[in-house]
Amino acid sequence: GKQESTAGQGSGGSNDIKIGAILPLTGDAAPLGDQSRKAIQFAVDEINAKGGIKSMNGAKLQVVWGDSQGNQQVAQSETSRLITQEKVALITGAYQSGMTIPASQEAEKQKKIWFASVPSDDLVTSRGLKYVFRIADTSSMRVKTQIQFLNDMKKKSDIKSIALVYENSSWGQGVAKYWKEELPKNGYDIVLNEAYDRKAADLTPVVSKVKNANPDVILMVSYVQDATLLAKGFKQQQVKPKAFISTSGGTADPQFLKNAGEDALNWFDVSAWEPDVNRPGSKELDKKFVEKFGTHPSGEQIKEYAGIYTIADALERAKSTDSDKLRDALKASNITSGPTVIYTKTIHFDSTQTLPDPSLVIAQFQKVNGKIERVTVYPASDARQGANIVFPYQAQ
Amino acid sequence: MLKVNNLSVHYGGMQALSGASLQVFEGEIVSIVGSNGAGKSTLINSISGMRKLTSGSVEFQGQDITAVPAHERVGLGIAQVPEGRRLFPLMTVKENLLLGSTIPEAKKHRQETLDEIYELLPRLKERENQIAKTLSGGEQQMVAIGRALMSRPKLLMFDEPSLGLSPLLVKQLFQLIQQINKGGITIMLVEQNVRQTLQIVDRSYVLENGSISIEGNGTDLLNNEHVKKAFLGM
Amino acid sequence: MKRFMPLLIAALVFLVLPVFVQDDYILLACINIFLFAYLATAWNIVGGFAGQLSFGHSAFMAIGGYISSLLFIHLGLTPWIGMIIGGIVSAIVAVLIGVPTFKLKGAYYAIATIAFSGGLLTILNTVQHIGKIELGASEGIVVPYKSDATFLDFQFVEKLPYYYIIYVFLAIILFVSWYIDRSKLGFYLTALREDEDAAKALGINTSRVKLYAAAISAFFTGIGGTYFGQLTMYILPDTIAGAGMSVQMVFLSIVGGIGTVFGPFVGSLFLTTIGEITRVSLGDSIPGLHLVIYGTIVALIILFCPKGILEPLQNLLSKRKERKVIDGRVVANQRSK
Amino acid sequence: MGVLLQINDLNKKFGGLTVTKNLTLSINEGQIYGIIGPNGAGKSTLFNQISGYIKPDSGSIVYNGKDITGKPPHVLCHEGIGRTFQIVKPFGNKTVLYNVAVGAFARTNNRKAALEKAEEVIEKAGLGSRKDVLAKNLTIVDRKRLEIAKALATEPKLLLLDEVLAGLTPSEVDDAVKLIREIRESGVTILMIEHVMRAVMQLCERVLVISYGEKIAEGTPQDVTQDPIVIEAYLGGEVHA
Amino acid sequence: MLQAVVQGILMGSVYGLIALGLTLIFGIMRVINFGHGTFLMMAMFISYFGITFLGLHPYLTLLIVVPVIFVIGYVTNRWLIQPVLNKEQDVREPISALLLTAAIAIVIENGFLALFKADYRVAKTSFSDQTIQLGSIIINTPKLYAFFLCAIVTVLFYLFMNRTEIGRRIRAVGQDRNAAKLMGISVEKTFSIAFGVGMALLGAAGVALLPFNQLYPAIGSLFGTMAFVTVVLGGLGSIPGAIIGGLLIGIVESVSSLYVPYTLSPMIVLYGFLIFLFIRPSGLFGSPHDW
Ligand SMILES: Nc1ncnc2c1ncn2[C@@H]1O[C@H](COP(=O)(O)OP(=O)(O)OP(=O)(O)O)[C@@H](O)[C@H]1O
Ligand SMILES: Nc1ncnc2c1ncn2[C@@H]1O[C@H](COP(=O)(O)OP(=O)(O)OP(=O)(O)O)[C@@H](O)[C@H]1O
Ligand SMILES: [Mg+2]
Ligand SMILES: [Mg+2]
Repeated sequence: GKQESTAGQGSGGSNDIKIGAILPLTGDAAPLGDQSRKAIQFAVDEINAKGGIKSMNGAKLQVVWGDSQGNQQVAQSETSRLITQEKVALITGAYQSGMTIPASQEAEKQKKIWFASVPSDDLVTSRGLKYVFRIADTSSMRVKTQIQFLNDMKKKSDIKSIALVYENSSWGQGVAKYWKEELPKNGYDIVLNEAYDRKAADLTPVVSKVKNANPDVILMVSYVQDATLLAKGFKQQQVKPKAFISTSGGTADPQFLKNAGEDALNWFDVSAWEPDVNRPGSKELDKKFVEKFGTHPSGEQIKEYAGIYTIADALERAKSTDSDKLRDALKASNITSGPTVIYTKTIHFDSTQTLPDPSLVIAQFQKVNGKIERVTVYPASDARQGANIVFPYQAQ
Repeated sequence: MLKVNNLSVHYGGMQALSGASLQVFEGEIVSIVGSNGAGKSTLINSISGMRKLTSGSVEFQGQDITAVPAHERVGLGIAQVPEGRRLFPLMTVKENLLLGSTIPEAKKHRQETLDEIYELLPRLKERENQIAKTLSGGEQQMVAIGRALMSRPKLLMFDEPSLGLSPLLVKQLFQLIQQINKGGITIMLVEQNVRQTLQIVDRSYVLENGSISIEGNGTDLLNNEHVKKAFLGM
Repeated sequence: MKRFMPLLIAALVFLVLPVFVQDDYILLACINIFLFAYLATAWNIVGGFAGQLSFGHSAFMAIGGYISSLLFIHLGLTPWIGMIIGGIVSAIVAVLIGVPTFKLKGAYYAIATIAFSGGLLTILNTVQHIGKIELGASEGIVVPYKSDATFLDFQFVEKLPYYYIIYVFLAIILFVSWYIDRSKLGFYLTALREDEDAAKALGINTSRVKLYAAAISAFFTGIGGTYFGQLTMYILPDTIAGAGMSVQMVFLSIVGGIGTVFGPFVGSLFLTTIGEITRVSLGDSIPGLHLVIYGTIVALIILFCPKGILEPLQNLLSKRKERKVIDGRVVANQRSK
Repeated sequence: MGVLLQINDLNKKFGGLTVTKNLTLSINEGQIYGIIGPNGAGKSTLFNQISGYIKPDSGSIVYNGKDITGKPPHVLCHEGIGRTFQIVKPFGNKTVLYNVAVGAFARTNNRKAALEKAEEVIEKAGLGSRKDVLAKNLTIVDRKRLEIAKALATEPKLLLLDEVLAGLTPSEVDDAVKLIREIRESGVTILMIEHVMRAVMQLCERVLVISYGEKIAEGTPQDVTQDPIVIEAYLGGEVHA
Repeated sequence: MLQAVVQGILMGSVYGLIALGLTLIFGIMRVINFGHGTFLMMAMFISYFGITFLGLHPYLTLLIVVPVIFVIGYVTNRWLIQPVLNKEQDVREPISALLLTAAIAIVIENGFLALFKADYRVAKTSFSDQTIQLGSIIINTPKLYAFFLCAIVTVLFYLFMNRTEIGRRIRAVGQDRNAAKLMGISVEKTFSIAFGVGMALLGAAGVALLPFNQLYPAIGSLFGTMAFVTVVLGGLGSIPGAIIGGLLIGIVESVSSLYVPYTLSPMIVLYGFLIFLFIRPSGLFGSPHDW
């Protein structure tokens, strides 16, 4: 016999609703996990300050953290612990798709909601699990946006040959899979298909290969440290295609801007959100973030932030922490106002329980007042006012 | 000069020495004879500090050195030419010799001692830059002796120096030992080559089953019935 | 039989534990302890008994896990059989690697095994498919979740079946290990570990005996890979073939008592529990702190009992001194039979 | 009685060092055959070649009518060649019984049979009271006995003994001599390296003297010890009665 | 191709320097230091703090890094590893010491994580992004500097080992520790010095790496495995082996990536190494009788 956790207000006189959050808090993805942790806590604090879940007597949200250590077994064990020991109402996480896939399966077995705010691997929601929801933009969505962008740019200067450079974990490979499917359909030639280990100490060989392939466009997927190595490498080896286009993640990380911003001048990056994006509430949130943490939030942080608001919205409507009620509430989500519009116009879920149409944008690393910034340049509706697309690529 | 009291040593559970006692006076050549495995090396190693004692004590020049670690005993003037020579195989002859004088006192006189040794053993000077492991057995033995002398010891202990040497070399070796002794260094000699040893020593101890069974001067022992039977094959 | 009392008690306690503890997390924690005890015990057959320090055993887990899962996905073959096939392939691979590598000694062998498993990991992380068979490269393979799974599918909603399966696996490997230890093979392994030359003189074909040990060890490790795959339902190269997995097996064995039958089990019981406790109690405070404490505990164990905790533990249990000093002569205490 | 071991023109060099040179010898079944010679003469190296630890550079070793040159030690053990090591090699962390049982397993796969056999051999070797002692805790005498017992447990036809008497007191030597005789009585041919001349004189029917890897004399112990070359090279240059 | 070879040599020299410390410690103490990568991380952190807080030139931080990490190494050996070694005195390759270094590594790595967070840090230097063009080859300046630094340190280390009293003592202890004791050399102290020197070499490698590498607590694992492979390839305990092994691995890694995806180049290095090992089980310069 297993105990179904009952509604939050019933348990132990405490009025708190426990939300489990599993993240890579140690191990080599720890910097990313730490950022998510900040964003989640930030959103939770905001919601609690505004009075918690009103339909549940103002119940406060309380996050219970689990460290996946970037290890699937630990992620799974933490899931089990959060559910049975901590009796959390639902779980969010686990940043990395590789951890999310097995951990959410564990949650599914125990009939707990797994709410994925960041994991982008299509597998997360394509397995037909009943209790897994996602608001993250998936790899296929990002690829679509990138190709749309390419098609538009082609009008300015012809683009034919493309080099794919991506890190070799499930994330990079997932994206590459769609590139390889979609690019040829759209009339592009893949002239180089280069995967690398993101932990490699040195990426000069990759850079050299790209240089030899001499593509019109370089498409990339990378984490922070490898993105930094690539940016420096391309600049040093004077690789000059018509465009560098990255796929968020590492390049969207504030640390990348800090460590390699100069080198990545005029690179493009697809992302879910930018500090300067033309959406209501966005500037204000950005300001609060900078005040609190000293850095702009990353797209991933915004997704975590929006994720918590989506969860709160569902709790509000479900008036319960019962998994099935929550699931119904989540399925019925249709949020078009409030903080989540910072991320996307409407939060709703399709039949696979994933957000079908996140508002993706393309930002470009540009120099503004002598400082490198990510400037949203595409699509025009979201673009920063007065921003211009620099294309084809110009080195400094 | 050296006083060993009631020494016992164990290896794991096996007792190698049980209550051995002996004395060495300044300027003497004293030998320890005994069969294979009698505990001769163990005795020497206990004196030089290489072996932990189970019980007993070692005094050197009136000072109890039982607790002094091996590398510090060198500084007190105890040197050893170990069984099997134990040269530093990948180093040159000269480096091996220099390593003999790492203690501050010896280091001061390093060049001087080195010259003396080269004079005593001219062969070493010739081979100064040869790698030790490529030397012949006899040459290696000379390096081992030279190296021990480099620390300017007061007491020099030899553990089976004749092992693996041709009869001719053995004869020369024994002359060398006597020569070193004349230079004022007290000698303790462990040998299986009982007959020749007993001919050059002042006094000798017989070690059997981990303790001293007989003590006496060289010629006395040569004529001792037990010694004759056990070690001289008569 | 007195020596086996603690073991029997432990076996009984764990057998009935789920009756009292119905918490899935605790069961999962126990499953992890058992799984690692199982893996470490399997490792110990070659790493401990034969004294060949392998740092690449995760390779065999990967082989076992991949093979059974692929057979399940593509041919619908039950993992129970796939597991045996995976184990056999692991054993064959172990022999193939063993032939050249057992010539290597000490640290050379250790690093060679690191290189072998590191290379395999790279391949698994890179190869998308072999022919039509999807390997998924670093995305790994998802063991398809069947809502109508039966026992034959080796997947369960509840943790309880997993618990008893690994309980039985562990019992089997402990028995095998115990049996080997007292059989001819065990005598031969001990002999060659203590002195290879002397072993040869007694008619021991040392290279063949080492290969036997390697094959047995790899066979069971491969089966462990299948179990792991079925438990997590997801085979991710970095986890199943990663260095962390291999190192863990070595760690647990050394901490428990390398080369002993029950050392690896005790090691896992102790260390996996500590790992779990430190993570749970400190995991959400300062990131990394729990591992600092875990590492410190391991370091302390080594400092105070370099031979592992099994021996002092046994002494504690039997309250007997290993040796008695009689008449100044140390004589080994005779074991009471 | 036939020839059990025939060695023809054996040569072995280590780098520049010749350790076995043109060595020829033959040993009859049931003999006790001794090998003597100065330290480093190459006696143990010869054993290592016979028992398969070292491959000779040239020459042949014929045992029981079969050419066994270059065969590995474990095969030779099963062929019936047992050996001891000059530097004893006990399995230190195991009991005497365990040590000997390892040897007994050469002829059986059954644990019980092996242990029984081991007990029997241990008794014979005079280690009966020590069978549950860890090998590393044995005295030197017992270690030598253990070395013999391990070899005996493999049921050899030819037993190679490398200085098993070294380090024994005269009375212990006498015991050991008796043991070796018993072993021979039970039908084992013995080839022994020994420095203890007293035992060599008592035991051996024939003796081979080698120096620098070369045969310098062969014959009965009496003949050999009278040989001036042997006295010069081995016995120390000083002839004694 | 040429470009790849040059790049390989530049990276390889750093691998070599890292391996040098490892091989020294192994050669002298017979301890496989599983914490090697972690100590490298520590050295890089010290250098990083020297640059950011004291405003030092990156290469000037050597003056801090080398002595500090030497002391850390010395103390680690003296108080942690040595006691374990003493307990396992007659063991040839003390396995519990190996485990101990691994445990120490876990503590240090996660201690740094707890103290300094997991952030990626880059030491911004004036020359970080400069390049030098030689014909068709473009070289990143800090890598070139790193190469020279490695070369200089290697030469200094060689002289230290062969021309100084201390170096001679270290070698003596490595070749025969008991004989060394009889020469009046304290083996414990010499071990500690050797460990410290090994760490100091690593410190130099860390300083060389920092200007073109990012720094985070887990970076050690990145260099750890390669360092082991390098050391064994060169022959355990062999100093020239470490350097040549490092260069070889650097070149193979770099050149092979011209022909296979870069992800597979570690596989080529590792399996190439294995095949090499089957042919020459003692590595490039290891003596076959030693192991
Ligand atoms: N490190 C050791 N471990 C265990 N036993 C040892 C060790 N060293 C010596 N022994 C044993 O202790 C006893 C005494 O040994 P020791 O070396 O002192 O004898 P010895 O008289 O010098 O003999 P030899 O003439 O062979 O040199 C021998 O039985 C020997 O086997
Ligand atoms: N593996 C080897 N490599 C190089 N030289 C060796 C090897 N084995 C033995 N030797 C050398 O060969 C020579 C003969 O050694 P061996 O052990 O056969 O002598 P021995 O006659 O048994 O001497 P002892 O009476 O001292 O045991 C010695 O000089 C020895 O150093
Ligand atoms: Mg001796
Ligand atoms: Mg010999």
